[in-house]
Amino acid sequence: MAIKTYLQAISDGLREEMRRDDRVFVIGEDVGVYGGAFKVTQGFQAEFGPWRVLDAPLAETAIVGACTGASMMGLRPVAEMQFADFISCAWDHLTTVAAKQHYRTGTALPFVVRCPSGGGFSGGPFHSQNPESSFAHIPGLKIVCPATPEDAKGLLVEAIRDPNPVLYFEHKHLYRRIKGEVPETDYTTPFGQARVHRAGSDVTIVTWGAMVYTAEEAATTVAERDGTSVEIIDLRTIIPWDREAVLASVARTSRLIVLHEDTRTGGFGAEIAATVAEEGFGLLDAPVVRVAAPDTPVPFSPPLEKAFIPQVADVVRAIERMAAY
Amino acid sequence: MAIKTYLQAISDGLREEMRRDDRVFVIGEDVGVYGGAFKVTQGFQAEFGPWRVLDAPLAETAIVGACTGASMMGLRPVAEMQFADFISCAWDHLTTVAAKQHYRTGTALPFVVRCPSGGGFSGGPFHSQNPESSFAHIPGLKIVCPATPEDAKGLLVEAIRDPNPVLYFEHKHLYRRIKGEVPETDYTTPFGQARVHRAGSDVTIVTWGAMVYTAEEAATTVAERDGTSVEIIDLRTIIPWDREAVLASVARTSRLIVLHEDTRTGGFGAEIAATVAEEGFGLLDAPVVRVAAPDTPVPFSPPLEKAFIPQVADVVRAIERMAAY
Amino acid sequence: MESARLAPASSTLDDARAAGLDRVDLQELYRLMLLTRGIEERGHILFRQGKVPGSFYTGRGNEAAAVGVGLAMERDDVGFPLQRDMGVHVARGTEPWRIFAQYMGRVDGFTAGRDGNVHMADTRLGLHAMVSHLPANVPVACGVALAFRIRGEARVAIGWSGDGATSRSDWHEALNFAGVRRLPVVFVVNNNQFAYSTPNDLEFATGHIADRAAGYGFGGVVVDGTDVVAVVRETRAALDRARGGGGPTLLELVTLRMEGHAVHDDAYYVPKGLHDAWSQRDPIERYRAFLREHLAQFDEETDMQVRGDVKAELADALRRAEASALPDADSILDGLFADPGELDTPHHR
Amino acid sequence: MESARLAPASSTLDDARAAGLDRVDLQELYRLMLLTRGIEERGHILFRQGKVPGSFYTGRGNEAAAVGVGLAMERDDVGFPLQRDMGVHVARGTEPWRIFAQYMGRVDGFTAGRDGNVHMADTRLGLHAMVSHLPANVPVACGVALAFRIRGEARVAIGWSGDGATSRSDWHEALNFAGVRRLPVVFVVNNNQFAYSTPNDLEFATGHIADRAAGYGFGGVVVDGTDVVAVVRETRAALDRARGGGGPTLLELVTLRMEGHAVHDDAYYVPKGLHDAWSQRDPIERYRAFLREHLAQFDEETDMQVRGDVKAELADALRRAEASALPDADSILDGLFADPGELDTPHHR
Ligand SMILES: Cc1ncc(C[n+]2csc(CCOP(=O)(O)OP(=O)(O)O)c2C)c(N)n1
Ligand SMILES: Cc1ncc(C[n+]2csc(CCOP(=O)(O)OP(=O)(O)O)c2C)c(N)n1
Ligand SMILES: [Mg+2]
Ligand SMILES: [Mg+2]
Repeated sequence: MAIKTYLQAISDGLREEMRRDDRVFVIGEDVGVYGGAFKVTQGFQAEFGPWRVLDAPLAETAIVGACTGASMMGLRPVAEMQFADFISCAWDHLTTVAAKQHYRTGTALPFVVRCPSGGGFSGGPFHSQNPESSFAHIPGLKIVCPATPEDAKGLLVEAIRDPNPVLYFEHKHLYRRIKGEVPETDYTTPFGQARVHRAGSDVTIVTWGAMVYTAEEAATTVAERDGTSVEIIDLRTIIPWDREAVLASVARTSRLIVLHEDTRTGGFGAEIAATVAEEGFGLLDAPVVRVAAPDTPVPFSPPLEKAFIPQVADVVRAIERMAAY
Repeated sequence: MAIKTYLQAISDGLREEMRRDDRVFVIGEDVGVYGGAFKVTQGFQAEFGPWRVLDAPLAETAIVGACTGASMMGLRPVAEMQFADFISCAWDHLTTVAAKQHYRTGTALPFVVRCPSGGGFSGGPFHSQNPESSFAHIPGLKIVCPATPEDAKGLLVEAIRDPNPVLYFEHKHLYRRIKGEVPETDYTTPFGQARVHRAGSDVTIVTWGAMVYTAEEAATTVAERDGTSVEIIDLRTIIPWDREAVLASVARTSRLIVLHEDTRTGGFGAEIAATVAEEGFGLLDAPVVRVAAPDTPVPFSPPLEKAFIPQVADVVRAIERMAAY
Repeated sequence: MESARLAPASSTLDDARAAGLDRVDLQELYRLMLLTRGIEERGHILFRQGKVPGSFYTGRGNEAAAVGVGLAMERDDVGFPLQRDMGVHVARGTEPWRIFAQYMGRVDGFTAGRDGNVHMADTRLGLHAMVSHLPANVPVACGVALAFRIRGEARVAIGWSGDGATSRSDWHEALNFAGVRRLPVVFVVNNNQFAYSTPNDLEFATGHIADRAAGYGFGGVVVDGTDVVAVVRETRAALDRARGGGGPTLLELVTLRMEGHAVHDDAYYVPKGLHDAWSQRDPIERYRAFLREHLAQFDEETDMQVRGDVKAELADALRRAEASALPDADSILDGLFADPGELDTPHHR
Repeated sequence: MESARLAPASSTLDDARAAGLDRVDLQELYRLMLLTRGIEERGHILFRQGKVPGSFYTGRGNEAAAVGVGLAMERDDVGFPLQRDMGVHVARGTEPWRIFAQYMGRVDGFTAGRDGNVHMADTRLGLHAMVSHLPANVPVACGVALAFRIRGEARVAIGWSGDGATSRSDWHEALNFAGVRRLPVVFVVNNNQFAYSTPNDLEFATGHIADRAAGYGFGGVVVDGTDVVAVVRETRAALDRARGGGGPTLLELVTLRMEGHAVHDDAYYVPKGLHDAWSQRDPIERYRAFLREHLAQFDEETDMQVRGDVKAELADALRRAEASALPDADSILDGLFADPGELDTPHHR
């Protein structure tokens, strides 16, 4: 195994799948000559040519609509949104056409939309969002949020091979900051199977994406401070999500924190909390606590952005409150 | 007070507000000569002229974008979506521009989008949806879902006078089926104050829109069958929502059912259940139960649509299960 | 500024031959238009009998436009017809009994009761079901064309919209993308002069919708949509151009919507004079007169024969459809997602 | 098919007079362009000093296009400039120190740190802040124009987009709506030949973007965006037309983006020859030469004086901006919703 950045793992996964399967092609704004705003597809056009690495006009519905059509014909398109925020421009297409197609007509749509998401670098209200919760409410879409380089690659390959529309949220703040071992083999990471990022016995934190590392720091802090043992469950995929793993962990810890970077009201954390409150009622010794961003747009200025994105200290406070319950 | 249909109450509220305030105007597809697909604006163009009752091209972003611009200039636009389902075509505008405008720039946008929503008459996957939950996750939008003629009028007038973008979901299945007393006076129904539709002591049902009547039938059924006393809280507005009223009711009944017509996963019911599980943990004698549509598009054929939309029997079963806990 | 080409009318057998239509084709066009109208008329009766849930839409007046394009398509072409385009389904060989089953929400409808109305298609025939949100499938048609281009196949995709739908976002993004990439796609606009109650002059401000094609870098053609031979000719020309690498064409087929938007709408807002004028141009009557005048073999008897056959076919189809079951409530969750095994099926060609 | 009018260049004082520009205006245009470039150059320095969070965008090469339109606007007109349009803010009188405060996310920036970059406007000057999603404010500009039309005011709205942004949905819906209703709106397209790395020929397939205006029922004009006098002249003509009830105009201002898309981008994909050619047409250099040649009062000394004043103003603005505080974390929830009292404020005119 080699040590790779999260970004490199995504790029490698995509390139390898394009080599393996000539039905796979890439479409997006500036993905060709420029190699993508974050350089995930750097060098791809030289290798695969301009018709497998297409620079599209600035038109997200044209891009995702093209994925729907091309996948209907048996190709395996992978679209790139320049930032996840711009997927709002393809909301109607994704929720109206793509999500409902198989249920209505039985036609499979094997395509992936890659969405560089998340904040942490003063991207402001339009370059920092985590739109996964909005889509998670729409039946018919699969939603993937890898946290580690290994998963980033394995889940991307799985997404490309899945016969359904998959939204793949890659967190920009992990791109170059997070490195890890990535198998050289052709492997996939199955959907709907959470990963125990850290085992523990006192409190469970369920999270995904960049917040896995925030949870980890918080867990280390409380472990060192007073020996509280935190279990971190990285969901890896939001739709489907691994409720069994979550309930099993809560059965051991009796305490649950749900942590996400997206805003609180109506975020996917509500679904997890509601499910555990419903199906794990007898397991809980304390109320489920959600730690999430406040209900505002993502502010630009550093003090505000810091107040927006859940911080290690916020999670530590939640753990302490919970342990004291 | 006069007895009016829900539809008449909406139409009257709009007409009266247009008479009172010449800044109010209506824009939408077929709202002028035709009086709207459901005839809410019938006769309006004759009274107010073609520039206060505008037939727009088939272009939802042009329509809602025009509301944003005209409201910036101090007018009070009221847009009509022909069906709530088509608001997906204005998703980007509403969530990107309108919802974030005041927080970012301090510019108030006093406009309303009327959305005829809901199923029950084989409208199929594109004419039956309840999109309120999707928008409820986006900070900056207010969301209204009246259940009675009195509220339909009072909340519409309140929405028009509110200085923010308000999505007003009027349930099509209530249009002509539900009649009730409507004050003749100039009144408004405040946002964020739930209404006790039926008082009770054993189980609380929190719901809104057409499901209020489904809950009512279920409550009558169990009251007659074995004397179970159900309290029905009609939220009236989803953003803001009246958490105090819900918690107060749960404090009395110790049991909560959240009922909505929209699909279950990530629906607004999850937010309510999560909030009560968090803030009302000690109040509950049984887990919160959500009764909602299954996670599929809204099917067309009657047996499937019936299996989709929560039925009285589904609510009765939930009450019984809960009472037996 | 007007930039679209106005297609000439067809009036002689030579015109038909120029469109590549032989005698058999010419008679087949007639049968297909009759069958199209017959399906919708019977569907309407079913609706009034309470057997069709929801609402009901027809394409009366659009039979020539729809059948003409449907017939012009090659076997491996792929299309996304709309609410007025029953004739496309019929021309491609869709079985009428399954259309009735679709109307009634039965398991043998193309969506097995999941969707209604003409939100249907037999994917094996290279057609895909419409969605309500107009014109959401036009970008999809471009994606289909892109697949053909990537694989180097001599196939063409066809994306439909109404006059009203051309005001929407998706239409623009699709046409622009297709123009930039010179994709093998033909854009058909059924301009029936109204979008629900909204007339053309409140929808667009140019002379013809087809004038817009110039702004996307390809040609626009305005065709009389009641002239089936002209529709076939212009569609074939556009398909040939696309197939040969010449890029897209925008075909505007002008008709009048001869009934309300849907069954509940009496279309009082359509000026009576306009309606009367277009009644004189009923595509089927017009075509029958053409055949009677020019096609020796097509006499009164043949006409009666074709009509009788269509009638019998429809009666049979209705019987078969009514025997189809309603879907089982327990199946509601089935098929939200595709299974891996479903890929590489015929419609994934 | 090309339908847009190609605007003639300006080269003499008569041209300037025809554009309604007197000697004072002519000198003011120069100052505004210098100020515009100066703000962006200093912003870039602040960025390199680590004082500007996030990224940084400039409009180098677009100064004439932006200042020209900004100056042509009447006091009560309303505009929605974009990422290359610092000159519009400057021409309308935006205070430079608040722009620096905006860059640095300080409380005195126009968004008080809620948004960054040139996502800002002084609403009291009839300008509104851009959003990233392009060109989402073009339909909003139409709504502003609709308000003017409903109230019968002699005001015009201006909606901007880049060449790339014209590919998007919102642009089409807005232009179509404006054409149908003949709204008092002018659409400015900054065609700087690239959308990030994507060149014009991968964005649209017509000769000029302005050719599309014909399909929306109004006129399109192509203007050299480095020729500030021509920009003023054509903008005034378009504003007058809109103000007089003549409906919209599409103004395509052609430039080259002279820096990368943002600071991290070295724009290696722009052909060197192209870049060199447009370097010869730097709008400020070009205009200085024009003034030196034609405006007697504008001598070396005047030039030095203007430059000196601009420099001093910017130094002062920087000092003032740096003294502005960062926002308080506790204010994060403030102002998500408007309170009733906030209506009927000046920008609601
Ligand atoms: C995006 C969208 N908005 C609104 C509607 C509601 N609606 C259904 S058909 C129709 C009119 C369509 O007009 P046109 O495109 O001319 O097609 P026609 O029905 O005349 O064939 C409208 C407004 C819709 N289907 N889709
Ligand atoms: C809807 C949308 N998609 C993607 C982006 C990312 N993006 C930012 S600027 C840009 C290029 C814009 O090109 P153009 O419109 O020509 O403006 P320019 O930057 O050249 O002035 C892109 C793709 C965006 N801002 N909005
Ligand atoms: Mg029409
Ligand atoms: Mg550009």
